Amino acid sequence: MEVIRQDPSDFRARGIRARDALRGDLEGADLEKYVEERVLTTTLDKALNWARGNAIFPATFGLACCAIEMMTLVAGHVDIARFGAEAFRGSPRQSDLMIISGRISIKMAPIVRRIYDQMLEPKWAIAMGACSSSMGVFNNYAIVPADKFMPVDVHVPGCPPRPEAVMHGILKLRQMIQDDPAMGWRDRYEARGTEEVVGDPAAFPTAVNVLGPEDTERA
Amino acid sequence: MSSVSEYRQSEQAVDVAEAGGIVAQTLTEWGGDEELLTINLGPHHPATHGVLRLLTTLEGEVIRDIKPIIGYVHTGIEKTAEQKSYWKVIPVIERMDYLAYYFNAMAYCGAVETLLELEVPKRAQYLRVIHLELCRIMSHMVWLGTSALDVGAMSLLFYCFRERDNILDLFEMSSGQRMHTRYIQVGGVMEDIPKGFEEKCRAFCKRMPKAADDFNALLTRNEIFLNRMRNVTPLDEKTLLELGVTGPLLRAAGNPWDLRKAQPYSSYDDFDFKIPVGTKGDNWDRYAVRWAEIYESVKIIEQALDGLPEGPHIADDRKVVLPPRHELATSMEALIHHFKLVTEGFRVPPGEVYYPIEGPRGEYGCFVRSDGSSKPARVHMRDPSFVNLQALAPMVRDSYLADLIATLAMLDPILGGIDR
Amino acid sequence: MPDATGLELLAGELRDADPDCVLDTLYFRDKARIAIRPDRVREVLQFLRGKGFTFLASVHGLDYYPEEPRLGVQYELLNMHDVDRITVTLRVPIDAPEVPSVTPDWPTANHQEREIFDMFGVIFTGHPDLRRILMPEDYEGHPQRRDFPIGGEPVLFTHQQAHGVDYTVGVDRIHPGSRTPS
Amino acid sequence: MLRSYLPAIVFLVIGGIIGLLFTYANTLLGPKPRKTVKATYEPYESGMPSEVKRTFRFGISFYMIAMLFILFDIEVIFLFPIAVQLREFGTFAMWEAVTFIGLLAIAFVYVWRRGALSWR
Repeated sequence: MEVIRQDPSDFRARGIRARDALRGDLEGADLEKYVEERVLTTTLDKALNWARGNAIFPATFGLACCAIEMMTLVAGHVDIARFGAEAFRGSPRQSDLMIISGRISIKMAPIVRRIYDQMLEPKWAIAMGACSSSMGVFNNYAIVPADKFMPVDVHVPGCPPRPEAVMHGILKLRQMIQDDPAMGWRDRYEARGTEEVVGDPAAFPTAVNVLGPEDTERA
Repeated sequence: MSSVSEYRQSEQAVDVAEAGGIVAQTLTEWGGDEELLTINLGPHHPATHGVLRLLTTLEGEVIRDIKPIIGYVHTGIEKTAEQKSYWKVIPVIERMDYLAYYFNAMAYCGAVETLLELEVPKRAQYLRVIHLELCRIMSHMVWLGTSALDVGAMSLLFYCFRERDNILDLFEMSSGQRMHTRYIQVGGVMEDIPKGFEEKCRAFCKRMPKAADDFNALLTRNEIFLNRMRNVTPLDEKTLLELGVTGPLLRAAGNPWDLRKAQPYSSYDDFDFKIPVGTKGDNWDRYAVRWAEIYESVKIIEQALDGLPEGPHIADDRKVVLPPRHELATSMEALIHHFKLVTEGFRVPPGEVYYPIEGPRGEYGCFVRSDGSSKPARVHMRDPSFVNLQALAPMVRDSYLADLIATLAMLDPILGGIDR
Repeated sequence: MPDATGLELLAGELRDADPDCVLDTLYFRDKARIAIRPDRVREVLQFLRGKGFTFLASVHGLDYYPEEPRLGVQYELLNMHDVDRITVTLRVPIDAPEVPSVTPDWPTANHQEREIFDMFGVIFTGHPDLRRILMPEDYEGHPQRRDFPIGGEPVLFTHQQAHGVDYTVGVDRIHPGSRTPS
Repeated sequence: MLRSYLPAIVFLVIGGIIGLLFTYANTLLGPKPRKTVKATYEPYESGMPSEVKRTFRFGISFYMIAMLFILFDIEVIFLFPIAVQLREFGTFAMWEAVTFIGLLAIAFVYVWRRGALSWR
């Protein structure tokens, strides 16, 4: 899928070769080179990721102030319809990107995790704003950063981030999807339990162990 | 008889007790042939305007009982505010009701200024009024856009958010940030408005009424919108007053209570504007009251711009207000004041104050208790959505599920303010 | 606002109706405030309703941490007819935090009393549905009491940590600056 | 004799293949989920654990509304062939369609008058 930039110096020559090819009197190495430049060769995976990257369906997941800025993403000034991401789906079954826009309280954390689990593969997560990325302004008993209980692919800073910043986050995610989908927060799903905890984990009484052992079993 | 499990039984204790016509209804009374379904219009729902969980008991399409369960975006803001010095509390307080951030800051600063007995200069009061009314229009724009979306008129979202972006450009011009601008400071406003602000603001005031006419033309003669709004879930004024409802919901029922007129603050009595009041208190009146308020706010902004007095944009009591930057280079006292304010913050005489103002959703009352130190001992924001949400149950009992969605849109709850 | 004399008249009438219910009256920043005994709150509010204060704007809780009795509840009353506001306050100790609920007379206090119970632990007797409203149902402790730690994560300076320098502000250890002098 | 049915059979085969292709496209092309969680298979009830039992019986009114919708919706499908070939059939087909719609209109008025359309 790589785009090969050609230098315009031999523009005239390429025009003549194209005319010969049309007339059918181009053979041998020239014909070989001519065809090779024209045909896009790609792998099935790359083609799929190209399609996935350009048609991301975000799930409407507005928690707090960032949700208002997420709505402006869809409105006129900054329009992510240009990148195919404006179809905000209501249910997690039909969406493949969760933009966690707002602060996640300890009462909401299990629900965010359950909805992320109910989304179908392939799925990604953007932590929009400082509160979901890192507890933001409120470092207190009631807030849980998204990284504590689910794998997040792109963190968009800001409180609330400008709509252009979230659009840049979505474009960065599209680039990640097309280049190397496996790349992501510690190989995507094996992420739980690998948060960097300095010293013994028991030192953080507020670490929310959202999923008890009985909730998960290997596929 | 009903398929309500033990988990749901524990959730459904009797709700509001028998008082003034609100009959306490328990589930077992409805015999009915149909099975009762208890379902969550839960925290993650496109029509709940935030993370509000409505435990609704449905008999077919008719709602028999509804129980709002909140707390899903509880951020412990009031506890965080007790850990910060007075002037650092403003960014935290502004993130409570995230569509009326100027009003949160205004209520808090009003309370602290009352405690300090600090007099705000006239120009600062006018600038505050301009930004408060712009914020009210912006809040009504988001309400109108999302409510029309809930009822099905999708195009309105794009028009309303276009107007909202114009307002946010003005906010960005005067304070540098689109939302949570921290423009209102204890003692006045952060900075004076830049050169081009007045022209852009007047241009906006000229364009806004025409835009509001278009929005109304889109909706008032629309058969679907009329059927969804007219005579739908009315609630009389007596019940609303008992439930402590204020703001457009109360004015829609006919009670013209508006703190800008009743208890004028920040020189609101210099402007003449009218208070739109409804008659029946149904969904249509709630829409019409908020829609008419947009014109009144534009009128206030224009009068405030015309009568903008000269003078300082912030009080000059150096014990409370940071000295201007250029003075730091020259005078030593300014440097000492600056250092003292930035490190420890200003001390407030001990006492308790409740300072109510009129926001887009009702009465925002900020209660501040100070114990003489540089950190507030208790900050509580009486949020109108928190109290107005109690009126949802009497409104939508025995009405259709579709009317619940329209009523919730007209109630305009902001969950950040409810859960604080 | 009922001015100072108006407040005293009101308090006087209250004392005639019920001798020992009014503990103290205060006129601060031209705002009237009456401190009452906790178990008389329903009668006082009904009396003030008769006087024209028909709108209960707000009910909020307080924690006067160093002073006793610790937990306070305040009722903001509003007289819409002649634009008057008055505050009724009461104080309860932490070991006997019972306050009669005013929800039967004023339905607006329903959620607000539940929030005070959730945040401060004041038990409102006679409340139709006293459960936690903001915190999860099974949460222990009342977060907004002043001796409840603010929680949250200590700041992780991983680099400094590795070199034995601890900049971490002990979040559960009360930061010296935040102790409020009584 | 079989030859005359050949196009129909080919049409059915291709339709079947495309149908199956779409149903299993996701398992063929989509990434394999390495780890599944119990919540993935639970019904989605806006984020909460769902309590609605499989045995829940919906009210009669839903069934009534569904039947009425199907009744008056099939009417449109019958009009498609007429609409496509109206020029060849001439006015006879047009009158036939009008009577067809008229009959159903009578049924519609009856149902409306009886109040089956309004939700009980």
